[in-house]
Amino acid sequence: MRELTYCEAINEAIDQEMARDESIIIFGIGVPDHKKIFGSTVNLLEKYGPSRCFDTPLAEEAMTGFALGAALQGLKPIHVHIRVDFLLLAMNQLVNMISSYNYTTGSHFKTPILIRAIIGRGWGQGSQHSKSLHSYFAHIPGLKVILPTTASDAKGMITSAIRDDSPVVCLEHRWLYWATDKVLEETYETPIGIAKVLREGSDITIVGTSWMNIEALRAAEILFKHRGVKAEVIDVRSLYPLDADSIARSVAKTGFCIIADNDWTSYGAGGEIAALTYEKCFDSLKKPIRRVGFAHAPCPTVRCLENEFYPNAETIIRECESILDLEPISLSDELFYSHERRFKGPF
Amino acid sequence: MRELTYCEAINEAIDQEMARDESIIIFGIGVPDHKKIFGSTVNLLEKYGPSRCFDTPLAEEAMTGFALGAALQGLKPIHVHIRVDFLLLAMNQLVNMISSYNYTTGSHFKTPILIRAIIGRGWGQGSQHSKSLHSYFAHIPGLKVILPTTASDAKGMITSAIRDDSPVVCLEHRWLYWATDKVLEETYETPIGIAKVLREGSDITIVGTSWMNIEALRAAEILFKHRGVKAEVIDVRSLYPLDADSIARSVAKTGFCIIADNDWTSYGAGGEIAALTYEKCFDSLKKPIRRVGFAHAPCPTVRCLENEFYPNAETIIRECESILDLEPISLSDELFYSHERRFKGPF
Amino acid sequence: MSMANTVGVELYQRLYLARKCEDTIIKLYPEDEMRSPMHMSYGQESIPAGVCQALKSEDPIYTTYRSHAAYLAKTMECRKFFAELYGKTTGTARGKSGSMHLALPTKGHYGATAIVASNLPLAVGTAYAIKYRKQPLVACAFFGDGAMDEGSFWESINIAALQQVPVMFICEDNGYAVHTSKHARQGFKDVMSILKGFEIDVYQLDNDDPLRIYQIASEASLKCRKTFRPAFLKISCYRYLEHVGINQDFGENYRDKSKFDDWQSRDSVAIQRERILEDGLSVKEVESLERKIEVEIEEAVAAAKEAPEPSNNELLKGVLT
Amino acid sequence: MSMANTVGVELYQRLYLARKCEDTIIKLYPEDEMRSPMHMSYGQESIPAGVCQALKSEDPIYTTYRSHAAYLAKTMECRKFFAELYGKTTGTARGKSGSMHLALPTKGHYGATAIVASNLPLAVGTAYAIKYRKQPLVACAFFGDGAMDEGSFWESINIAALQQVPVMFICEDNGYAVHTSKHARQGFKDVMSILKGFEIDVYQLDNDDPLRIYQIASEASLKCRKTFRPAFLKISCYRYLEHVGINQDFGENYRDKSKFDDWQSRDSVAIQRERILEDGLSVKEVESLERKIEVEIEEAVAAAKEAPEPSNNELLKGVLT
Ligand SMILES: Cc1ncc(C[n+]2csc(CCOP(=O)(O)OP(=O)(O)O)c2C)c(N)n1
Ligand SMILES: Cc1ncc(C[n+]2csc(CCOP(=O)(O)OP(=O)(O)O)c2C)c(N)n1
Ligand SMILES: [Mg+2]
Ligand SMILES: [Mg+2]
Repeated sequence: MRELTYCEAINEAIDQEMARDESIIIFGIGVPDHKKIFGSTVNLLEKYGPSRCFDTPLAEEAMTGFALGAALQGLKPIHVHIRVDFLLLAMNQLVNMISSYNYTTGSHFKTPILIRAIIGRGWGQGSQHSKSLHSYFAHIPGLKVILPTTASDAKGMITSAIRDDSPVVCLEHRWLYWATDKVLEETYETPIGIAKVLREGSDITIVGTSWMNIEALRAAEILFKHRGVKAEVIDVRSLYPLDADSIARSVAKTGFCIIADNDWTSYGAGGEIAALTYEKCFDSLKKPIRRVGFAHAPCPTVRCLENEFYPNAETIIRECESILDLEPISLSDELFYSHERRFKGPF
Repeated sequence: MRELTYCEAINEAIDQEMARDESIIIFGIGVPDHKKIFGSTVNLLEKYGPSRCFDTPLAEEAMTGFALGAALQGLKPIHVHIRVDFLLLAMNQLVNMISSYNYTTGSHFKTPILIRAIIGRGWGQGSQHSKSLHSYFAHIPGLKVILPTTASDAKGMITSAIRDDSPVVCLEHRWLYWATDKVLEETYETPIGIAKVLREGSDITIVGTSWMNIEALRAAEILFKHRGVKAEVIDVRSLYPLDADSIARSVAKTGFCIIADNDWTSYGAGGEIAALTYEKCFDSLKKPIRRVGFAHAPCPTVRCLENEFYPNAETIIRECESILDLEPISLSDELFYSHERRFKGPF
Repeated sequence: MSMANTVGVELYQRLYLARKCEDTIIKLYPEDEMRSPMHMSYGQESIPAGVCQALKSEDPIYTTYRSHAAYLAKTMECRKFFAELYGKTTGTARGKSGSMHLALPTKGHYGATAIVASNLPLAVGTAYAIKYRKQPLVACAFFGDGAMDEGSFWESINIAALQQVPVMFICEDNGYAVHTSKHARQGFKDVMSILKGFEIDVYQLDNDDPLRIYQIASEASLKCRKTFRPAFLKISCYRYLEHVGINQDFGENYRDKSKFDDWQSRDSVAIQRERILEDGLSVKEVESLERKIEVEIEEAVAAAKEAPEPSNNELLKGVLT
Repeated sequence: MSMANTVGVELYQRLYLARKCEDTIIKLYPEDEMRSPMHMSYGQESIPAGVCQALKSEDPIYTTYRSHAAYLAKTMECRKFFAELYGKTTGTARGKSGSMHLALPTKGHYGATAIVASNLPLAVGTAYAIKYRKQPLVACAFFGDGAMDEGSFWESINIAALQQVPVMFICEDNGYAVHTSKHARQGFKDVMSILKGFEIDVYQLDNDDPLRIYQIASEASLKCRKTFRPAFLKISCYRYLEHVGINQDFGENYRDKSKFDDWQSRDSVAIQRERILEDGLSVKEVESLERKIEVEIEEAVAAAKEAPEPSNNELLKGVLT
């Protein structure tokens, strides 16, 4: 099977859907320009023309309401934000309007809206270009929230999201854009709401969101190499609906759990996942769950502080060691991912 | 000691602080009009004049940035929102700007901003006038978040918040406005970040936020009367900083815990409190923590569905019975709070 | 009846339906069975009546929480309306919307919104879809003068003007946002001179004569359908009652009762009644169509009171589409 | 030197400092030690230079992520500047701000912001405080043409106009938001005709002659201080380099190289150099003040490279005030 990058997979999903369904439109600041949202919107303007693929004024709030209004008249809008931070300008439309519009007006409508936003770590981007915010979206009844990690999931889940009659927020980590994976050529749906075991194991469960799955996989590799520890890595993939059962099944087996969330820990998604997992695995958990996430600070810009701010495979390894009472592995010979040393897949 | 309502206590705190410190200004839509934000801003215009107490255009985003700009020039702004839902229009200023402004620009400034927002249940208000959103604010490094429940806390915590050099979001439940409590006449600070035991008990811990404390107290009363169960009710009062230790101390004693949060449960503040409590009380918890909160739906308007949507003392009682393996109490003779049957205190 | 005559009569029917429905609300509200905050249209009926008279039934409209007159004028039905106010399964949203989120898409009513200025961008998006799908429609957003304070208002005007889509913005300018006069909120003297700078057509009317409103809206919608150039109508009006609730509030000093007297002396419902009488309808004919509306309302209220409340499992239905 | 002369020279110093600092960034960026996204002011220096020349040092300004020229023109210092770009403890924010959040309140620089249009309301709030505290200051917000798309822009203008506070809005109109021309974003032909409708004074300049900018900003700030009436300045300019980064990007076809050639032929730094020579400074004098600035920059860079990085415990410092 061919390999595609995550970015190519996103583009292919959108392209195939737009070819299939004329009611799909895609827009956002920079969507049709030559940079093409890091490449994820290439060819769309060329193939589908400016009435289906267009740029917008800088007006996040109104363009989000625009998406809702277009959906109510039968279109399927895809609204793209090159950074999720800009969605903070559109929270009113997203939370007060889109999430509940159909419910409060009597379920006469469909609201097939896909909001794509890029998250994560750039390169000294600082506090206004580095948020994740997935817990914000997941908290609101009426919204679905997905965070695909692999290219094949990106294609399948975005296809599902476009076809979904509910609004879906899709968060795409910038550092995943280069990651490759085997991706089917034909169109397919990956159901939203099912977690995925990225690596099987029996000793400890690491639950990851988005980029943190990559760090978790690297941690699992090193843990196995040095200590023979078999970590199971589970990608939640979708925060709402959340597949808490799959996580619980794993934790029931391993007895230990680390949640590695690509966000601030405090009042983040990890709290929900932890609470549900404790509930479902009350008797099988041998130690308290550990949560790994961003430091409780705005994201600073200088590299040395950025490295302190972001957790990585090492952070996860140290938590595993601590929870499993292992001697610390010497990591000086191990390589970790960085902006310069990218994860490129394949999975 | 005199009794004041919650509303009067808020007003007194602000009034005394404004008398003391000329750099305090208060503004917001309707702040100086004759309704006076449900009475909480009475006399301020009259005493301090229109340059310190003023109405604003409907422009939540810009007026929030305005507050930051005024703070950077030495004022201490209090910005009032008659419903927290309107703050969704100001999330960019709050999250991208206010929370991190001082940190990212090098800690040269102070940002003593108080944002007051009223939450909660009106009377058939529906989905756009009934949110809580405290988990949103608590998630962001740089913001403090308080939810006073009693009138004496309202006065003391708002006084502390006004004097605090960090931005503070204060959420005031509409149904608490009539509740009375003994309140000191002189000015005083109630430290932010310390939970408060509202009722002592040894059998089960009920952790409440805002209005849910009132429901918890009523539940505790009934549980004791019918089953002799001694429930300890802990008011978190402040979500950030969170006094997880006090909660843990109680749970270590009782072995059982219910978290009653005035919000949607899923990805809400209860998840964080639960996760921390599990961590700290891993060995003493005898059963999984139960979380009580809003149903996972937008808030409907008709009373019968509203009653389904909101948890109350009965919900808490049923959870307690279930967790403690008690026979269900017949509640047909018990009275519960409603819009018509208000809780009026005293505490 | 002549064409002009038909229009006049229909206009009056819309006005009378709205006025009488609200009279009924005022009468029955104290029973405490309609448990929904009511932002009354009372006194402002002629804007939605005149505009909806100019629209086709399928033209989508978006309104605010001050929803009654626009709902009634657009749909010309009041059974689902009262059922919703009573929170019954036969209501527009089976009790989930109350007064503030009324909608009836089959009649082109796409919903009411309680966050000020939040419906303007929806109308723009709908207009985009209309143009894209080559439908012969125009989308319409009703909002108060308060909406002009919000950034979303300006973003929406700009986007509509940029895209040249068939949308009509209808500003119901009653001069107040809750109790705050526009002079305490607006950093300009004349918004029309500002709006003229956008690539839209602007229309203004300083009274609320329903026929004039109908005429302006007809002209505007005709042009808007044809050219896709957005239209902006600012029409003055006066709210007779308090911001929310069924009472007058002239004791509160934030506005002058004399202004009310002035507006009431040229009450639009009364004016339109006069006009159709002048147009040749007999008093009997007018009374008969009034009676018909009153009967409809009585029946709607009776049916609403009888209808079942939603069952508890309705709560979680429709959260996802 | 005459007064006019002093102004001309100072103006040139601001321009030259900005230009040379960015030349230095261009030279050293490939070393990969300044790890911060750079939105270069290159070509647009004259707006901040001219405006800051007209301001007092204590007048608070707010800028965007395209921060360099405004920072340098306002503070006339580059040691903390380079230290921040290098992420060192001696920087304006000890490595926490990078290029996009520069601030130096002691010189009236209140911060740069990376969310478009988010700094306008801050300037209005600061102006309110200035008026309230009876300070002889004027607050100033710099922003691009892209900011005019945002609702926050209009809310801010309206609030400032309503409150009549001493604020100056400076629009650096380079015609593009990233790669999107204003014609693809604006639903109007002439924003000035729109803005005139607000209770503010508007000024426009269709070139970026630094002296003209200084003159306009002087007039505007004088009036603004005296009357509290807000001022809006829209000044045309041209970004020489790509939106972010140190390279040109004329190969990308979203803008015409000929326009660049045109602007560069009347480059504001060069023009101002000519002007002070005409004003009577000798080539030697000019070169000597240029050399002085170059040395400052060299020393600043050397010092920045030498300075220590923040220690890890810096991360959690200052999260709460
Ligand atoms: C964004 C927002 N801010 C504040 C409110 C509170 N509020 C409800 S109605 C209203 C006044 C709106 O005035 P206007 O738009 O003129 O409409 P009118 O009530 O006069 O018909 C306000 C401020 C709100 N609903 N939404
Ligand atoms: C609210 C917001 N939306 C989108 C962006 C992404 N973005 C960064 S700079 C920019 C263009 C801004 O253009 P302009 O205001 O004209 O400033 P210029 O870069 O031309 O100086 C955009 C869209 C942002 N930073 N903030
Ligand atoms: Mg009004
Ligand atoms: Mg620009």
